[in-house]
Formats: sequence, C-alpha cells, structure tokens
Amino acid sequence: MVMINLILILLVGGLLAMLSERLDENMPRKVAMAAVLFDLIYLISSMLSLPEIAQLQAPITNDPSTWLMHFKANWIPAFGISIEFAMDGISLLMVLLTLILGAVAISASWTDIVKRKGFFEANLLWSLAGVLGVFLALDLLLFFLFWEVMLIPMYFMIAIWGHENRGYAAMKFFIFTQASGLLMLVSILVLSAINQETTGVWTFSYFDLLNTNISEQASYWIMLGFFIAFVVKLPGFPFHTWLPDAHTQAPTAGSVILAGVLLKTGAYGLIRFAVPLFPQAALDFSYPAMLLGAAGVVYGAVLAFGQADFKRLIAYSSVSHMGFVLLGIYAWNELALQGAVMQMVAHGFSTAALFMIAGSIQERLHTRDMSQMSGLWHQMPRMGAVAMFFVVASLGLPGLGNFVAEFLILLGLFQVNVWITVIAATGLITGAAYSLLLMQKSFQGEINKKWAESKLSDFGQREMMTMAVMIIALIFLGIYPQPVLNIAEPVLHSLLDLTALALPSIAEAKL
Amino acid sequence: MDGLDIPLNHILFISSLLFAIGMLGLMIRRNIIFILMSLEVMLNSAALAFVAAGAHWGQPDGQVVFMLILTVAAAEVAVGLGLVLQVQKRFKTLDMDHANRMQG
Amino acid sequence: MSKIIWLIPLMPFVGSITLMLFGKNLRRSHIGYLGVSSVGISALLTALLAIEFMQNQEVLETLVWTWMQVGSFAPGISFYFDGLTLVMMSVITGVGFLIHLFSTEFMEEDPSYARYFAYLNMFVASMLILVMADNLLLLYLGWEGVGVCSYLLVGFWYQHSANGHAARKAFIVTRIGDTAMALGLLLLFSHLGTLDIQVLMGKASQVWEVGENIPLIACLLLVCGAVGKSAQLPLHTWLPDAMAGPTPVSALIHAATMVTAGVYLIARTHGLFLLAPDAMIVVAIIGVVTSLMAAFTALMQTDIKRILAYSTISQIGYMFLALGVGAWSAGIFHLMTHAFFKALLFLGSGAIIHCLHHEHNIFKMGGLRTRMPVTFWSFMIGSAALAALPMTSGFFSKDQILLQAYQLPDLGPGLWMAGLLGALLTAIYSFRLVFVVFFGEANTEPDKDTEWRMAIPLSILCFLALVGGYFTIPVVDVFPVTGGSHPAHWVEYVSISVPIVGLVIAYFVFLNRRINIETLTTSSFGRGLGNLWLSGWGIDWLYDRLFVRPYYRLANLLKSEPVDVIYNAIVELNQLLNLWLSKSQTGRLRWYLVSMVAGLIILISLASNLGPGVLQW
Amino acid sequence: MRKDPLIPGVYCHDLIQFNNRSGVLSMLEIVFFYIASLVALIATVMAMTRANAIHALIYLIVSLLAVAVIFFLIGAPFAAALEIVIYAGAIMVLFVFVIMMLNLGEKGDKQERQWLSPSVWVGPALLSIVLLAELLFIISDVNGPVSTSSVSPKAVGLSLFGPYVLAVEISAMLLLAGLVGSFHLGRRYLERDYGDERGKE
Repeated sequence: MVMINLILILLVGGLLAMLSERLDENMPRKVAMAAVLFDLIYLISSMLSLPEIAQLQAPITNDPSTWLMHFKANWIPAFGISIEFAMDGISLLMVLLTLILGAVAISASWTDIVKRKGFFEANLLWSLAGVLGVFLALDLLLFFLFWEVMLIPMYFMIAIWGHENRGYAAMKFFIFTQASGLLMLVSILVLSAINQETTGVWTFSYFDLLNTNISEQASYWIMLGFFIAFVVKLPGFPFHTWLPDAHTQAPTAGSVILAGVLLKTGAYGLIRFAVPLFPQAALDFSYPAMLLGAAGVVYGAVLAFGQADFKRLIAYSSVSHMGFVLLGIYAWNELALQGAVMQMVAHGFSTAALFMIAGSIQERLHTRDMSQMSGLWHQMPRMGAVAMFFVVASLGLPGLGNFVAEFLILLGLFQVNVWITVIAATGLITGAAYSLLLMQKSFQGEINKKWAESKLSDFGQREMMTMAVMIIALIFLGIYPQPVLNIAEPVLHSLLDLTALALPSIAEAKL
Repeated sequence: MDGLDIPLNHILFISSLLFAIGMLGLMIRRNIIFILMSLEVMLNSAALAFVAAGAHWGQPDGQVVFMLILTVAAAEVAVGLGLVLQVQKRFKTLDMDHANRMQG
Repeated sequence: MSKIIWLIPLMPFVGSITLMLFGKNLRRSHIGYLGVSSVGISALLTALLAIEFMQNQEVLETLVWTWMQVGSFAPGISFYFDGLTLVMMSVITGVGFLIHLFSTEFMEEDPSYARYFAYLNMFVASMLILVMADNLLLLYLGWEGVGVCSYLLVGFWYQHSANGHAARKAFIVTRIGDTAMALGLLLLFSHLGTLDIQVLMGKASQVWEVGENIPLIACLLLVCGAVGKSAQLPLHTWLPDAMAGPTPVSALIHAATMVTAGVYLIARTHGLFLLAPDAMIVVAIIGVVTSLMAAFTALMQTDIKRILAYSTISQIGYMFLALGVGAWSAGIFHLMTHAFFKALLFLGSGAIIHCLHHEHNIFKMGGLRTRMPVTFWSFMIGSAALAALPMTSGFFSKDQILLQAYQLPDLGPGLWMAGLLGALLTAIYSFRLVFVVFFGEANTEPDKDTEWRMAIPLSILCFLALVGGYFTIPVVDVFPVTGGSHPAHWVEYVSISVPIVGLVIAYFVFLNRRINIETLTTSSFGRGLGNLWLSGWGIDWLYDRLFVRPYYRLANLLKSEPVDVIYNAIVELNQLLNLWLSKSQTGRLRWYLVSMVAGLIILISLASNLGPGVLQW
Repeated sequence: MRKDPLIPGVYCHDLIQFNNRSGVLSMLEIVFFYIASLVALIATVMAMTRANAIHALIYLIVSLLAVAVIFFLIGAPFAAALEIVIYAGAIMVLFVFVIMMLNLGEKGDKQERQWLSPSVWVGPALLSIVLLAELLFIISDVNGPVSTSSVSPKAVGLSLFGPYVLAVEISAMLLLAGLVGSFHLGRRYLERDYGDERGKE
C-alpha cells in the first residue's frame, strides 16, 4: 500500500498544484514542493518502520515475499494482469533519487516558468509519479503503463515550456521513446504468450515470467526488444540522438528530471528485466552491448567537446556517462553492477546540478551559447565555484561519487574484457577535456564586455540550498559510499545468483 | 424424376453479371444520382446471391441477410440523397469530380 | 601520536573548507593566519611524529574508515607511515609552510586572497593523502586531488585565457598518465586481489617470478602515471606552461612536491619494480633522456620561470635515473634536496617578479645583486645546490645517483656519462641565470625589496639547501640495500669536477664574455638548434599536430551529430512516401473507385492462387 | 413441435420441413426464370446507360421487379414481396422525389450524354469484365440446384428474432442514424434555401 500511496501522493499533488493556480499564481510551486517533500518523508518514515531495513536480507528474486515490500491485486484477471508493486534495494535507491531530484527540479524552476504554472507543476509531478511507477511496478503491463505515464507529461513539458526549437525536440523525444516503448510492449506480449503456451496460464507478473521456458532464439529476439527500449532511454549509442535535442530544449526542471531520473529508468530496466529474464541471451549479447557502451563513452565525450551550447555539452556528457552504466550492467559482476548503480545515483546528482546551473545562466543571460559567455566567475563567484565542483565531479575526481562509480565499473569490466576497459578508460581523458572546456568557456577567461555592465545576480539562498544538497550527497557518495552499496548489495547478489543458476557454465567458470 | 430445377450457379451467374454492371455504372457515371443507383444495383445483386444461397440450403438465413441489406440500402439512400441535395446546393452541380476537396 | 596521524591531512583540509565557505567574510589578515596556521599545525604535528619515529622506528598503519567494500575489494581511508612517508611529509608540510608564509606577502594585493589559500591548503591536504595512503586507490585520490588543485592554481588568474589553457593542458596531459595508472591499478587488483601497497608487494613477489610479463605491464602502466605527474618524457609538456600560475604555486606544486609524486610512487611500489627489471631500465632511460632534453632546453629559455621549470624536469629526470638503477634512497634524497633548493630558487624568482612588476624576461633584469641582496644570496646558494657544487645539498644527492648509476652493469657507464653531461649543462644554465639576472647592468629598477614574510622563508630554505646534504633520511628499512662496492676514485673525481667546469664555462660566456659564442649562435645551424631548444625540441608543436588538432577536427566534424543522418533519412523516406501517396489522393470519387476495383481484382487473384480452400465453401 | 422457441436452430429446421412445398418446378417456371433474368440484365444495362435520370430510374425499377420474380421462383416469396414494396416502392420513390426536387431538365441530359463517351467507359468496362471473369471462375465449380422448398415469411421472422436479433438491433440503430442523418441534411438544405431567398429579398 505504501508504494501505491507514494505514487498517488504525487498524482494528487499534481492535480492540486494545477487547481491551486486559481488561488494564487505562485501557489503551484509551493504545493508541488510540499507534495514531493511529503512523499519523501512518507517514504523514509515507512522505510524506517520496516523491520527488514535493519538487516536488508538478500531478496530471492523470484520470491516476492523476501522483498522489502510487495503488493499485488487483480486488475484484469482474465489475462493475468495484476497491479503488482514490489520494492527491493535498487528500487529504493532509485525512488529516493527520484524524490530528491524531484524537489531539486521544482526548486530549479522556481522562477523561470512564467506561463501556465499550475499545469507545469502538475506535469512535473505526474512525470515523477510515472517514474516511481516504473521503479516499483513488477507486473510487466503495469510497468509499460507507467513507462508511458512518465513519457507524456515530459512531452508536454518540452513542447509547452521548452526553448526556441521545442516542437522538434519534443516530437523527436516522443517518437524515439514511444517507438522503442512499443517494441517493448510487443516483447512483453510475446513473452507472456510463450509463457501461456507452456504453462497454460496468462500472467504478466515478473515473478512468474522469470521461470518462463523459452527457446534460445526466441529469448534472444525478445531480449533485443527490451534492450532497445531501455537503451533508447538510457541512452546508448547509437540511439542517443533524441537526448541532446530534448535536454537542450527542455525547461530547466525538465532537463533535471530527464537527465537525473528518466535516463535511469533505462538502466533500471536493463538490470531488472533485460538480463534476469533472459540470462543466456543477455550473455550472448553482452559483447555487442559492451561495445555499444564503450562507443557511447567515447563518442559522447568527443561530441561534448565539439559543442558550443552549454546544455548540449552536458547532454552529450550524459551520453558518455551512461555508456559507463551500460558497460557496468553487461559486465554483470558484482563490482561492475555496484558501479553501475552508483553511477546512476551519482550521475543523477552531478548532471542535474549542471543542468540547473545551465538553467540559471540562461535565465540571467538569455543564451546558452558559450561563445557569448566567458569570465562569468567574476560576477557570479558562487555559481562559478559550484559549477567547478560539479564539473570536477563529472570528470571523475576521486572523493566524489562519480569516481567511485566509474572506478568500480572499470574494475568489474576489467575482469571481463581488458580491451573494452581500455577504450572506456580513455573516456576519463576526454571527459576531462570537455568538462574543463565547459568551465573555461563559461566561467573563466576574459570578462565578456556584453555582461560587464549588466548586473548579473549570483546564486541566492534557495539555489545555494539546493546545490548544497547535491554537493553533500556527492561528497558523501564519494568518501563513504557504503550505505548505498549496502542497500544494493543483497539485490545484486540475488540477481547474480539467479543468472548463475540459469547459466551453469558461468557458475562453474567462476568457481 | 421430379422435373427440372434451377441450377444455383445460374443464379450466381446472373448475380455476378448484375454486380459487374452495377460496378461499371459506378465507375463511369459522374452524376451522383447515377452513382447511388449503381450502388443500389450492386446491393441488389448481392442480395440475390444471398437469397439464392439460402434457397440452396433451404434455410431462412439468406432472406434474413437480404433484409439486412435492405435496411442498409434504405439508410444509405436516405443519407445519400440528403447529401445529393447538399452537393447540389453547394457546388451547383451533381458532378462528383467537382467535389474533390478531400484531395490529399 | 599514531592515533592522531589523520589530523595531519585533515588540518589543511579543514582550513581549505573554511576558507571556501567563509573566505568572503573574513578579513585579509585572518585569511592569512588561517591559511598559514593550518599548514603550520600539520608541520608541527609532522615534526612531533618525526621525533617519535626517530626514537622507536615504528611503522604505523591506521585505518580511519573503510572507504567502500564490494566483495573482496575493500580499500580503506587508511594511512601508512614509515621513513619514506616521513620524508615526504616533512618536505610537504615544512616547505609547504614556508611557501604559505611567503605567499601571504606575494599575494597580498590579489583580490582573490581567500580563494588562493583555500586552493593551496587543499593541495597540501591532497598531497599529504597521496604520500600517506596505504593503498593505491587512496593514493590515486590524492594523486587526482593534487592534479585538480594544480589545475585550479595554474589557472588561478582565470581572466587570461592563456592561463586557463595552461591549466587545462596541465590537467589533461597528466590525466593521460593517470588513466594509464588507473588501468595499472585495475590490472594489479584483478591479479593480486588487493590494492594495499604493502600486501600487494608481498603477494606480487610470491605470485610472480622476476621478469614476467604481467608485472612488467603493471609497472609500465604505473610508470605512465608517474611520467605524467612528474613531467617526464613524453608527457612533460605541461610543466613549462604551468608556470602561468602564481610563483609560490610553482615553487610548491611544480618544483617541490607534486611533480615528485611520480618518484614517490615508483619508490613506494619498488617491490613491484624489482620484479620487472625491464621496467626499471625504461625508467632509467626515460630519466636520463628527459634530464638531457630539459637541460638543453633550459639553456635557451629567457623566461626566468621557464628556465626553472625545465631545470625541474631535468632534475626529476635524475631522480628517475636513480630509481631506474635501483638507487631508491638516493632518488628520494635528491627529491628532498631538490625540494629545498628548487623551492628556494622559485621563491627567489618570485621575489624578483614581485619586486619587478611581474617581469619574467631575464634579459630585462640585470644588476640586481646590490638592490636585492637577500634574493641574490638565495639565488646563489640555490644555483650552487642545483649545479651540485661541492658541499651543497645537491652535490651529495646527485653524486650518489651518478655513482650508483655507474655501477649498473652494461648500461651503467653510459647512463653515468649522460648524467655527467646533464650535470655540466645544469651548471651552465643555472649560472647563466644568476649572471644575467644579478650581474651586469641594471635594466629595470625594483620598486621594493622583500619584506620579512618573504625573507624568512628564503633564509630558512637557504640554510636547508646548504646543509640538507648532511641529513640522513630514515629510509634504510624501507628499501632493499643496493650497491655495495665503491667505484674507482677517478669516477668520483670526475663527478665532482664537472659542475665546476660548468660554472667556469658559464662565467666565461655570460659574465666575463671571454668566450664569444656570437658566431655560433648566429650561424644558421646554431640558430636552428637554438630555436629547436627554445621550443623544447618542438615537442609541443608535434603534439599539437599529432593529437590536439586532429581531436579538435574530429570534434568539429562530429559535432553536428552524424548518427542523426540515419534517423533523418528515415524521416525523409516517410515524407517522400507521404508525398507520393498523397498524390494518389485526388479527391475524385471515380478514381478511388477504379483503384478499389483494381485492388479487389488483385486481391481475388492472389487469394485464388493461394490454393484450394481459401475461396471454397 | 414448436414448443421450444428458445432453441431457434431446431425450430427453424422444423418449420422448413413443415412448409415443404410440392417440390418440383414446372417447365413454365423455368422459362419464367430465364426470362426474368434476361429482363433484369437488360433493364439494368439500360438503367446504367440512360442520360435521363427518370428514364434510368424506371429501368431500374423494372430490373428490381424482375429480381423479385426470381426471388419468388426460387422459393423466397417474402423476399420477393419486400423487394417490390420497399425497393421498387419506397426507395425508388425517394429517388424520384429527389430528382424532381433537383429539376435537372434537358441541360442535364445533354451533360450526361457528353460524360458517357467511350473514352470514359472503356477502362472501367475492362476492369469490370476482369472482375466478372474472376467471379465466374470462382463460382464455376458451384453445383447443385436451389432448393425447391419455399422458405416461409414465418421462418424468416423467427430466424430474425432468434439468432439474428443482434443484427436486427444493429439495423435498427442504422436506420435511426439514417433517419437522423437525412433529417439533418435535408433540413439544412431547406433552411439554407429559405435563408438565401430571404437574403435575396
């Protein structure tokens, strides 16, 4: 029930935010913030009351009763579709990340939305609700439903409140994700049909489908359907081209949510569905997948280096960073998976913060073109310092979250494939190149005369508070990541056991 | 020996001929009134085939479908003729080639 | 004492954080106190630790907390303290403290006073973590930390794009080495299952035989890291540019401490290198080639800081040579003495620059001997030590290195001779600097002389540069004993006399002008060679063509997203289809009818071809 | 025998048995059939080719009547009656009304003749012939006579309100829609007309 409440609070909160615009123009943002914070508190309090949180027993993947929470009710019993939610460590981490970044996103868009504020906040909250649903739903059709729920409000956010080229970006975003989502739907249906053929029962429950007996070839194709859907969202090379446009054109809050949370649903889907449901097929496919990941790392970094648009640069850096996640997942050992989970969290914070900075700059300068910036540090030292922090975080400075993630991924990957590791490691160098270029072009360098006269306001208290949350989070993740690792560990163990069970050859090789 | 009977395929043959003629009419006429008439012919030929088949099996279903066709024809003519009036009103002609606003 | 060892890096860290958060609201003097005292406390604690260590020779290991634990991978935030660590810590905190003190005067008029000390404190903290780390991952943390601080400090005056460029170059070039080093870490962990340095070296000697491939690769990867950080060939190009930062920064980071991190790394992991003799030879050759290359380059430079930068590269080359020939303690000893005299030289040049309105060109100086006596004497002592004139600190350390290099079988005499040539050049260029700057006619007038906050550090460093050679560094227990027999006496005599010869040459060429090199420098060959040396053997130019420009071109080529071509093609195909199909939408009823009938005909004929049963009843 | 009207299949079958006619057609009836067929074909062709709408309509009515005869001959008297009453009667009268309202006149006839040039109908005729050939090919292997037994209106009615009740309801909806639609279209025609005239005044 807790999980349904979590989603409902956001849905209702969105509705209230939309209605509250009639009372006062500035009411929606407050309502939205209250809803997200309430949701966060509610989540934490209900987590604390769980007995399992203390020891976090290893959940057995195909036994829902061992999970932190499990809820199941009939929805369309004739086809075995149910309302099934379950939460384990990874879902918990992702939900926490979603809610925190949700609050950040609302704070980021505190002042820059001028039209239809109520509807904006509503879309934001509904999108978050969809994301929560994705992280919690374990009935595959319900999962697909939420997959769409998070997509449509995001489409509106880009299409209505986006920047100059919003129509194109929104449509591109929609078509990419929708087309790949439909591919996933087909895969889900086929999987369920195959399961029905062998067992005689219609079911869409993850826990039942885990035991599906599929021929090797069929599982390969179905796995590809899932893979493409998730990799488009991730986004992995070469399905990433929607991302720079969408990120660049989206309003600040949209970029924050998109980069911080929505991309993670792809990675989550890979960890939760694409690999465990089809262990053998995923293993067969792991080499191309890792190559795609490495290509993403390098390609994203090179393209980021070539960009002149502040937000576009960050967007490509996301492509590069999420390439690491793909690598981590398909290396499929404990180190790499921990790294991938860590990267999901750390990248969420670092990129969200960078997008927020980009939004603040655009709000003040009305441009994202870096050739028109330069020397902004002089007028906005606080923003510059914060930007410097997140830039070095994103280039993987040890002691901050991203480094832990990338190092763990590389460490795990190295056991699997040395040469791909070497390729991916060059991402560290190219990452430094574009990150520092970003800093140089915007905050450092000669003071641009254009802005010398105009008074640019530095970060205020609200912004510094928001940034402080993320700075502390990243430092914490960087020097003491153990709590996060501990939460994810039992889940990853059970996933590894599950796939090892399905792949006796691997298990033997590991022994 | 109980005399002669009508072979089913003769009736179907006539039905097909009527259908083809109706279709030909449909294709060559530009006047909407004639188009509607052609449609009636085609519907009627289909009805003939149904009734004949029903008779072949000695079942009432053929006639039931005939009645359904009749209903469709009636409704279609009612609406269609209403449209004819509108077309005449708007375009001052009954030539359907003039009513080509639905061009892609 | 061992309980509070973690306080030593913490103090400057806290100082740095405080300055970052509240620097805006503090008074200038308070900022200075805070910045200097945080390092001062560390220095004091280090001194206490050193006294304790001298008494009981106790190696300390402290686990503060486990950084992360994933399966068997469990690096800790943990410190390891032995003689080597002590030497490094003393240099960092001691020299660091002096340079902080010097900076309070040097940076006095800078508007970003607090930011400067925040960065500098952060650097000291990172550097301390680097040398105190007991596992390679924590070392890597410090390693990258000093890299970022170096980036921040080189680009400290961010309003000049050139500084930003130099800073980025410094970071990215070293990052190349760092990445290789990270790969080395991965390799070591995946074969030995640990990153704890002591355990690692123990295990390595059990698992691997001497001369095996994997330790060789691992060592070479570590060497790449060391080469990047310590500005050795082929990754040395960042260091001369890094002189764009404030001069005390150059003294601390780019002379005394950070650039020697590579030397420390190799010395720290000597257990691995002993398993890979080939790697050691590579280190020795890199060292000697670098030292020669840099020495030739230093001869031609006109910017006072660039001369010192190349001399730093050259001196670190000596340290690498020492490491390569297995003269571990000699290398570390030279590291220490070099820290003293090079910090002295840099601070001295800082004093000159400070008093001469930021003049860098040595030919625009001259005759400063009488006007800036403190600086003159510090330069004299520093240059003497750098040139390794007898009885100075540099003499003892460099002599040790050369003698031990000579003893290496096969390559030894060759390395020794190259080293001697380097020493000769060192003496020439260092005294060229002294003679040009302090003697002759005055070209500019200093508007002030140094105050006490500059003078005291200079004096202390003068003292250290003179007597540093008499120290014994407590690293006997750290390194295996190498080199037993003494080489022939003539070797020693030659080693001693070479710097003096260099001094004499410099005297005759640059001061007395008895030897006229005009004809040589104006000949086309001489000029060409001179230009080549001036540009640092054209390596920067080469890298620019080989790597930088192609990368820019690649990024430019790709920036419009070539992958989108595929998706745009799909879009265009759809639009084409749409256009084509919408043409068939004529709006003429009869046309639709005819096409419907045609379609019907085709369908029926297809269906009847599908075989019996489809249209049968 | 007809006690269980809720099982329509059984029921209808019984009814057919019950109403079984003597069985055999006379020679005359066979001849009638072919004559009626010929009339239907000729009348239809004429209807399709007339220029004058009213003439065409009358040929169409003839064709429908001929089809009604065929219905009667093959034992579907109810269908025959409906064909005459509704088709030839009601629907055709509708046509007549509309044609009268449109008031096409001589000009329309001339126009029609012009439109009926061979260049217009050769292509469609070819298509029609091909389709016809296909249809004939398909029905070529249909064998057997039409049943000689007549299916009574009662059987049809029972069948309608038995298994086909859903279809009846759908037809009812359809008719309703047709009613509303034609009313709507027709009323607007009249209103506009009225409005235009008023505007002219």
